[in-house]
Amino acid sequence: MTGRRLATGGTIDRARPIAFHFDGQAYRGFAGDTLASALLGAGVALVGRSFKYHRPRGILSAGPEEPNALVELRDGARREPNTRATTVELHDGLVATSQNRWPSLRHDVMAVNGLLSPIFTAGFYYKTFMWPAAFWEKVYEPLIRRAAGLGRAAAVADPDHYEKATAFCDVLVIGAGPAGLDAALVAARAGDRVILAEQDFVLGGRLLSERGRDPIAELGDLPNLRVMTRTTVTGVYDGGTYAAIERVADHLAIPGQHQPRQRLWRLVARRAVLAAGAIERPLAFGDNDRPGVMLAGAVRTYVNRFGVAPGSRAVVFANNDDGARTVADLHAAGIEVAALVDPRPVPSAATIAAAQAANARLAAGVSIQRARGRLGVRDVELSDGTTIACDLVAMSGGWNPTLHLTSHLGGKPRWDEKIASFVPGGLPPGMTVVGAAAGDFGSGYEIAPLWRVRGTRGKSFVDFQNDVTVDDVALAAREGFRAVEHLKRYTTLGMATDQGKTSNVTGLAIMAELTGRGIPATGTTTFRPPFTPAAIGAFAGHHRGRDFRPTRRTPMHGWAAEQGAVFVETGLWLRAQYFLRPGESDWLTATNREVRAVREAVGLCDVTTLGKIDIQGADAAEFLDRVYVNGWKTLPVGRCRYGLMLREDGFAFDDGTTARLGPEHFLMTTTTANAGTVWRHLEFCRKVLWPDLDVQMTSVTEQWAQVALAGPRAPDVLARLTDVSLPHMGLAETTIMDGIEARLFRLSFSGERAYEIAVPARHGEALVRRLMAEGDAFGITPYGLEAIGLLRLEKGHVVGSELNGQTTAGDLGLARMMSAKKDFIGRVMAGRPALVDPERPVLVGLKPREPGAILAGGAHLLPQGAVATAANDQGYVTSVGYSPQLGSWIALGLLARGRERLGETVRAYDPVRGRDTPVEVVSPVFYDPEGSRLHG
Amino acid sequence: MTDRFSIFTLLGEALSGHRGWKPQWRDPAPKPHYDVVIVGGGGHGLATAYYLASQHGIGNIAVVEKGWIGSGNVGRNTTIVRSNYLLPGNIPFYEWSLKLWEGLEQDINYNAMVSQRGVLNLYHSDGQRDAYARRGNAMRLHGVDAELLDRDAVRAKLPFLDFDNARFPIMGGLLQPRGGTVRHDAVAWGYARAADRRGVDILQNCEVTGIRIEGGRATGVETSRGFIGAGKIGLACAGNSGRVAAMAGLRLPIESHVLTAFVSEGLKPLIDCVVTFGAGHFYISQSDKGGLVFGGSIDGYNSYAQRGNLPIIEDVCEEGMALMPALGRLRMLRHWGGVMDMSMDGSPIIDRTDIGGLYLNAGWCIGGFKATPASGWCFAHLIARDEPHRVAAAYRLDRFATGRLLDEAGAGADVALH
Amino acid sequence: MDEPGIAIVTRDRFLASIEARRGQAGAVAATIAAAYGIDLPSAGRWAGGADIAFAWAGPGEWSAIADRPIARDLAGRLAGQAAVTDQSDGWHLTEVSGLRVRDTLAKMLPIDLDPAALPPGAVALTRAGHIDLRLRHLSAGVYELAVFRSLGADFAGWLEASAAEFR
Amino acid sequence: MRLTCPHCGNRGIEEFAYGGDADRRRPDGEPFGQAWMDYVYLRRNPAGAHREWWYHASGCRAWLVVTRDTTTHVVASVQEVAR
Repeated sequence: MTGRRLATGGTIDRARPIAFHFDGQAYRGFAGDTLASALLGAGVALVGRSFKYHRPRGILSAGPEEPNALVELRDGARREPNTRATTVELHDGLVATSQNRWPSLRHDVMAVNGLLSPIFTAGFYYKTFMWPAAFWEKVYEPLIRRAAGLGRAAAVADPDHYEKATAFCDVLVIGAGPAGLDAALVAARAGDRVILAEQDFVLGGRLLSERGRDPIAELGDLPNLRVMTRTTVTGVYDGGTYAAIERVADHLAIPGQHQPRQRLWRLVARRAVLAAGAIERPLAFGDNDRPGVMLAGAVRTYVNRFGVAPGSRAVVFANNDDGARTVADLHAAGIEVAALVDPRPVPSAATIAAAQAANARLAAGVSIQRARGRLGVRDVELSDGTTIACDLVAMSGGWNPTLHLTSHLGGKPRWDEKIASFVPGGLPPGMTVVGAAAGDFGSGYEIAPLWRVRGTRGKSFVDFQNDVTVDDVALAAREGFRAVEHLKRYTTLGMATDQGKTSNVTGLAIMAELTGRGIPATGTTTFRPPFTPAAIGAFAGHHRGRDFRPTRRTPMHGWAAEQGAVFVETGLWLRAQYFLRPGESDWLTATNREVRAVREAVGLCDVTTLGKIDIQGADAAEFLDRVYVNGWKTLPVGRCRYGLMLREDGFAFDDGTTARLGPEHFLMTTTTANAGTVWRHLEFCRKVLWPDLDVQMTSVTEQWAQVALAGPRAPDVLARLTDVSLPHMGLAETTIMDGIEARLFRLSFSGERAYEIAVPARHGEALVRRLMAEGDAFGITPYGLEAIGLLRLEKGHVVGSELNGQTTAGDLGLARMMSAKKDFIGRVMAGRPALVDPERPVLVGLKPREPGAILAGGAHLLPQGAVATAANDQGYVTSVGYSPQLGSWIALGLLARGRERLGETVRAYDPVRGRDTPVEVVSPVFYDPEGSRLHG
Repeated sequence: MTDRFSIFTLLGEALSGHRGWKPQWRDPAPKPHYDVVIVGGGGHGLATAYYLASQHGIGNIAVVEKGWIGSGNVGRNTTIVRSNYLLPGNIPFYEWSLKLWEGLEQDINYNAMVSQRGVLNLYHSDGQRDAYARRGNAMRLHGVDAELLDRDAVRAKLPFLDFDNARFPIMGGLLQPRGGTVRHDAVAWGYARAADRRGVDILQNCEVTGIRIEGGRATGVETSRGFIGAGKIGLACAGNSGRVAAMAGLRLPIESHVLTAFVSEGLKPLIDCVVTFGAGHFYISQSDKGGLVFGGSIDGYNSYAQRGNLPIIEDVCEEGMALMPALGRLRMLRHWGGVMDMSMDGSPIIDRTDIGGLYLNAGWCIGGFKATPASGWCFAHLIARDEPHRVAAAYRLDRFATGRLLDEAGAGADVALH
Repeated sequence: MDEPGIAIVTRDRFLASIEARRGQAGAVAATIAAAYGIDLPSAGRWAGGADIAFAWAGPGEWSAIADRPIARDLAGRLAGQAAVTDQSDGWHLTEVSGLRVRDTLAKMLPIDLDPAALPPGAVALTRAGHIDLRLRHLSAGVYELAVFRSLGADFAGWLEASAAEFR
Repeated sequence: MRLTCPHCGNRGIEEFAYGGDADRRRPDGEPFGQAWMDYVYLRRNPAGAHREWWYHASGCRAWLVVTRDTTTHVVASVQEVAR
């Protein structure tokens, strides 16, 4: 084929040439071109290779339905595989590369697959590659994988950024062709808020492609009409929600500063008007995939919109009056039309007239049997035995309404015999369909269906990209894959990147013909979002990398960073894991120092992240009684109590201390991890289960910064700030540091004398700085999560690794907390037999028999001397830590009948880490079991 | 006519224009009565029929399917197979399933492309590492392969994951090398063909509209193609279990939820194993055709609509980008929904019901595909012998009353958390 | 000077949450009206001025936003009628305005920002991405955004990124 | 999917948390039995109209009873749980 640029015509700007590269070769196009039109204008016909047989392929269409002309666009980290040349807006510096070929597009060694095509039929792989069995993963599969696929992913981080945005409207018009422009204007003039979304970079749709059509309607400057070009509506979702991708900067080599590459729009529309036009169908004849065989409508687009002659001598093959239009347009552009081939025995008057006017042979009642020429069409053989030389075949098998979006919510398209097409059936609520998308092809549209040319030689392609032929459809029929979904899945028809836009209906119709069932009985076409493939990055938007999820920082974050904190993600929070002092390089050294400081002097840590819920109301105590296993009505004002919650299914849920601030006022704390879940649970309890209770709840997690002060010298440090003295589990509301409101709690999870001090969050940093200054004389040391974990471990307090949703209160040694005097969430289900089974693993302490042996969480516990099999699995290690006090690794674990086995040696079996350690079963309280330090 | 698949029959057919292939399963008219009727022509139902015929010598079997076989979740899933479970009630079952996968092609003479490319679950915290160690050790105790990888090992294997700018840094992963993927549709077709060859009637476009119960015993199914009598009836219609069980007056500990799956455009080989993101629900692998197949969590509301909504679609893409920032420029080709039987502890049910002759196979949550062979094997065993198979003994309906739950996630009776 | 594309200012205000006790919403309204001369707003609205305002915060709930400490005063007046908690330190407040303010906010918020749907005087409880957020439309084109304090820096970064192209 | 909150108006479901079958009743104070199994584990799970709880988590924090068709996702009504 010898494509070339016409001297005049089209909407391109011949004054603005644009330089680009394809396969390393420099070319020139014009502003207003697509990559496809620029390639055709530059005489490039061979653009890609097919998926399975690696057949040479050119450009079939001029729109998003393109199955053949897929390229790798851009390079380096911005490489975009499988990009349709027909929708890429030409820009300066554009670089594109052909794909799925080696070593070059013209000489592709994988084309040998074409020779093996008698074997590589639909579904062939299900029938072979089974011998020998071990060869599948080692030999066959790697070969198939390498041969398959299309373009190459960049495999490095996408350097561009993306956004998501939301917009609302009364009417969303999808498509700015004649019908869409009309609909948008009517709605906007009626005062509706209108969004007009058009995938192309200019408005007009089919108007741009047809000669002699009115210029684009003037939309004017209506403030309530928002026009969004380069915006593809990709999906319909429930409640009038539409997804659209705006290609903000894809027409630039690199997005501008602060410019996203693409933007996902969530469009919320009361009504939608689908005006997406129609997509032309190819005809299935022999070797109909040769470069130079194009859709007739696309030929007109290239001629009329882009001023490109896609060939110099054309044969037009159409079963409808598109043939006549195409002949006329080619002729008008000065392109020779050798013949108009029309399978209808009696072509329409328009057809006859067009052929005559163009001086073209009219071959009526005749079909093209086969196109010849390897890298481009050379001639065509007709069913009447003649051969016609040509370098362009313009074919039209009729048109399919672009009804994809109508079926995204399950609407079933309906077969319309008159236009031999599916038309929209059930519609999404609020959607109407207009123009060609509704099957309105104009009053003159006549078609004589032709799904396949019979008696052809060569391959008659139905799905060009996936190399599915008429013979493949026949094979599927023969083997019983007759349901339309079986046909698709067995042959891969319609499963390629074009999602069958040019092939589904034809394939279905051929199946109907072969089985004699008729098209409606064979099935219907269904489509899934997105309408055209959409960049995954756009759906992520801003939320990637470190912005994947928001980061919560406590008011003391900056101070902790100054102190050498190494932070760790705990849910959305960043918390100090440990504090590296100069000269320290590992977490264990730092943690040991921090633990020792708490045990021997005083430590300080930030506990702001614990969930804090303010609970008030006449029934506040009753409410707590119902949500905690233990009782609250007897808790005096000014005191705290440890509480345990179960889920309604009887398993342990969360724990924490709750303080009574007043007769009808409590302050609950939850674990950091469960704060949100507990909040929602309590909201359910008070608003759904027991709306009669007078209970008010407010989260005060963010209002208060909270610091724990622990260690034998903690009272000394606290005394520098306040003269309030508290009993164990006491609480006081007071002021410190010149009038800052404060809440003091005497609580301990470390077994040391300990306090928690809460101040309004803005004062949090000042509080820690003051405490550090006052504590300096006592050796105050900041400690992090590792030390917190170890300190509580030494005291046998359970945390998330024990409260893992699979344990009961009894497992954790907390059964005695469960009040028998009241109902509470989870009480009844906790009594089920398996939850009170004495064989259940229960909480124990574990200590290696050999000093220095390392323990790790997740090791399983087996009886000593027993073989390592599931039958001997008796539990596992939940938490571990190194105790500098004991000079040993210690652990908590859940062990079957563990409480009866103190002193026994069991195996901590950890094959995934290559460890197997004898450990002694001990009390879970390793340190100061009498609790003397707490009160000392 | 060509029946058995071999390289010779394939070559022979290639030389004769593939004219000799015959339908992979017949399209018979329903008989008035079968010894066993399986409701549901999905993977589990077809596998059940095949194993009833091949392992228990039952010949007179029908599989009734309201649409086309494989139209449910066996044709909609993300093709992952694995046995990396935690609980002793689950591991032996899924391991048996993996063993059946390993021998499937030879057993049913159909290449379902069982590809043991490895399943890697990433961890992002110490706690998660220990939880995976617990799981891996449990697997090893059951004789299942499991390896705990550190960050460097993961990086060597998958250098394009986000190791340098991640909100939740990757610390390592639990690898099951024998896990992998299977060509999902081919599983349904392969079992159908193999069952058909043993005389099983596969009745497509045959929708069950009622279950006839006489004297406390199920005696047959009313269908869109008339009444079909049955000695025993097995329900294997996950997604619709609640709906079908209701025909027999049963209420189940199951909610139907929608799970969205995604595929990208075809690409040259990029990811050579299955990877799951530990800071979310995202998982991804690459099909032999080149598409990246991925998904995330369920939408989280009851649905039979086989389609999800934008928030989860966005969420899945966010998680995908967080794990693998090279995904940004790759394109989502299609997303679709499947209806999941979400059971109240996240584990399945293979059990008798209170109605004589009526058996239930349900509650597969988001993980039914990998279970297909063992589910069929064990359900066939239950139906044929009226006693649970050893590896499926925990999948009893009464576990909710006794509390012998199989709650791998520790999430309780909240399906959105499994 | 031309109105900027976008202007972002951080605000420090004194806040308190008010949740009426069961059946006491009317009494709370009466107390507030008597004490501050402001009618407690109905759903989706706020009332008052720069010195003190009350924003609807859910059924039976309001937030007080003031230029002086307010919680103690409110708690005293509403004793027995409502639970009052000081939230002055719990929130990060930002005021945004400018010609492109709605284009910026459309990138973050999933609600209809058209003045017809969300006029001055409106309150919206919603979310920005993964961050819960309370919006007040203060005066034409001027919005107050409140997010939890711990998320303030993160939110500010995203807001800045969203606004960058309009700077 | 969108829900029209009686307080906040029409909002996307990303603002809401699902609470499941709203026809369940907690058998407060009753001993273990069928009523508890019904409440905790058993579900009607209809294909069609479904009454279900939703929590407006990112909005007004009201618990709502939504009637929605599980086959089409069309929402018939949204009401606040009776207080």
